Amino acid sequence: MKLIYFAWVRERIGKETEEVTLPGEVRTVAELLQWLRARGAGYAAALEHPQVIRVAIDHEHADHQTRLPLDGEVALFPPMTGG
Amino acid sequence: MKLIYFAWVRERIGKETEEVTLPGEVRTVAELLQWLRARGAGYAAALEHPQVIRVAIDHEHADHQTRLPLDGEVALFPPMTGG
Amino acid sequence: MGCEPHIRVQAEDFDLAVEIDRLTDGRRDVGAVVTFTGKCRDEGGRLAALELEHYPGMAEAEMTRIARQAAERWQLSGLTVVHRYGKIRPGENIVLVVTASSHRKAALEAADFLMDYLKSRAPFWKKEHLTDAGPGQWVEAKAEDENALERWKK
Amino acid sequence: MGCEPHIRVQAEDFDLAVEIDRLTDGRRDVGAVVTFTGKCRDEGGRLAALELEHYPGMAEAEMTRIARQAAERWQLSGLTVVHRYGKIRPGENIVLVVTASSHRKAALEAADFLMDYLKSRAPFWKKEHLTDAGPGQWVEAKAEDENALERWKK
Repeated sequence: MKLIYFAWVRERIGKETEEVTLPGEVRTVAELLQWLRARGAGYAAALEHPQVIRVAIDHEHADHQTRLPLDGEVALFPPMTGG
Repeated sequence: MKLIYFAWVRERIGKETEEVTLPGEVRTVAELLQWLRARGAGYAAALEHPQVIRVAIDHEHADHQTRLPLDGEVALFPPMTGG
Repeated sequence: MGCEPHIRVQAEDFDLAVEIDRLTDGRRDVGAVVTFTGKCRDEGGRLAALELEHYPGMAEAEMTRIARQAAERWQLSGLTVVHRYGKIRPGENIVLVVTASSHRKAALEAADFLMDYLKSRAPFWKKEHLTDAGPGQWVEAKAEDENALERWKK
Repeated sequence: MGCEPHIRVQAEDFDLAVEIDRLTDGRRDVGAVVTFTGKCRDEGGRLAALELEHYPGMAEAEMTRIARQAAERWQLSGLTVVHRYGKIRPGENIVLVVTASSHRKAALEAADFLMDYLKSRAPFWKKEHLTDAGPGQWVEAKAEDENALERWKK
């Protein structure tokens, strides 16, 4: 699965994008965030308050209860400030 | 007093503006409209439904209960359709 | 207080880009600019033109009163209202409102307010010229336009 | 149904007059054109620039979804949304919305709706560059912007 990060999520994790292979028990967005937090200090800092993290799956907004697709692009980012 | 007419009020009365000397008992806008209706067929047609006539005194909107000024410009016109 | 509005009543067309520049050039505090342009429609081909009559003197005075109300009610850095008169053909411009503010809601609401009041309070009247019959009826005021003012009375 | 929106995400500035012409040229059924321009403010001299990051691909997709919602909800004859990214200095343009309709309320409400949704749903993020300290904080989303969406959920 491709992960892509934006704004301060990207800065804290220290990379723009990465490919990951998820263990079988990581099935929802919430479980993905929890799993990522254990990957290092940058991830822990970026995802310290998971409830503020916004998620898109294949370019569409998704909530934390959404089931992850088998493959595709999952984006993590802070609340948007466009316009 | 100067009277000035616009749109179909002007067309029905058949003039754009006129000077009138009002009798002493014509003190309000409503009394002016009533007095004008008796001046001829054009006036009667223009002011047939006095409640729809809008009035401005010296370039400011006024209602039918407003007292007329001793001198000045009183305008009569249909509801506005600008914008 | 509020900004001093730019008010114009004219026969000729206006240039929207020029009017925006007037409110924003050299400024670094403007976050939102809203423009409303009212145009002449052909009503499905029925209309050849609208002829706009106005009350010179009062038109400018009333537009200024309406604009000052907006400038007192919303925090605007600039405000322009231009209204044309004379014969205007389908596709041509009739009226322009430009509002500038640091915040988007002020600019949007003020433009909405200005258009509602211009429609029912500015002394302009539209006469239709028909494609197949020459001068026609005066456009009738709509009750919904008068009712729209109620929204702002609070 | 509704009209097909024009959506663009670009680094370069836009020309508002060109965008209006695109929606109105040769048309005789447009009675109202509203534009909303969002601009970079200097926040009282504190800000040297905003840097806008975006999610390529999703930005266009989400802006298209928002615009289609507007085109279904209001009767619009045309609709354009342009959002810039990259470094933008005070006084420069960030975002443009243009709505065209036969009626003024549709054009005004649709522009208001589009700006509310673009603020909270389009994947753009603003980082401040300070006059005296270089790159600073990411702009925080405001609860009032999220709350503004509630207005439209009826």
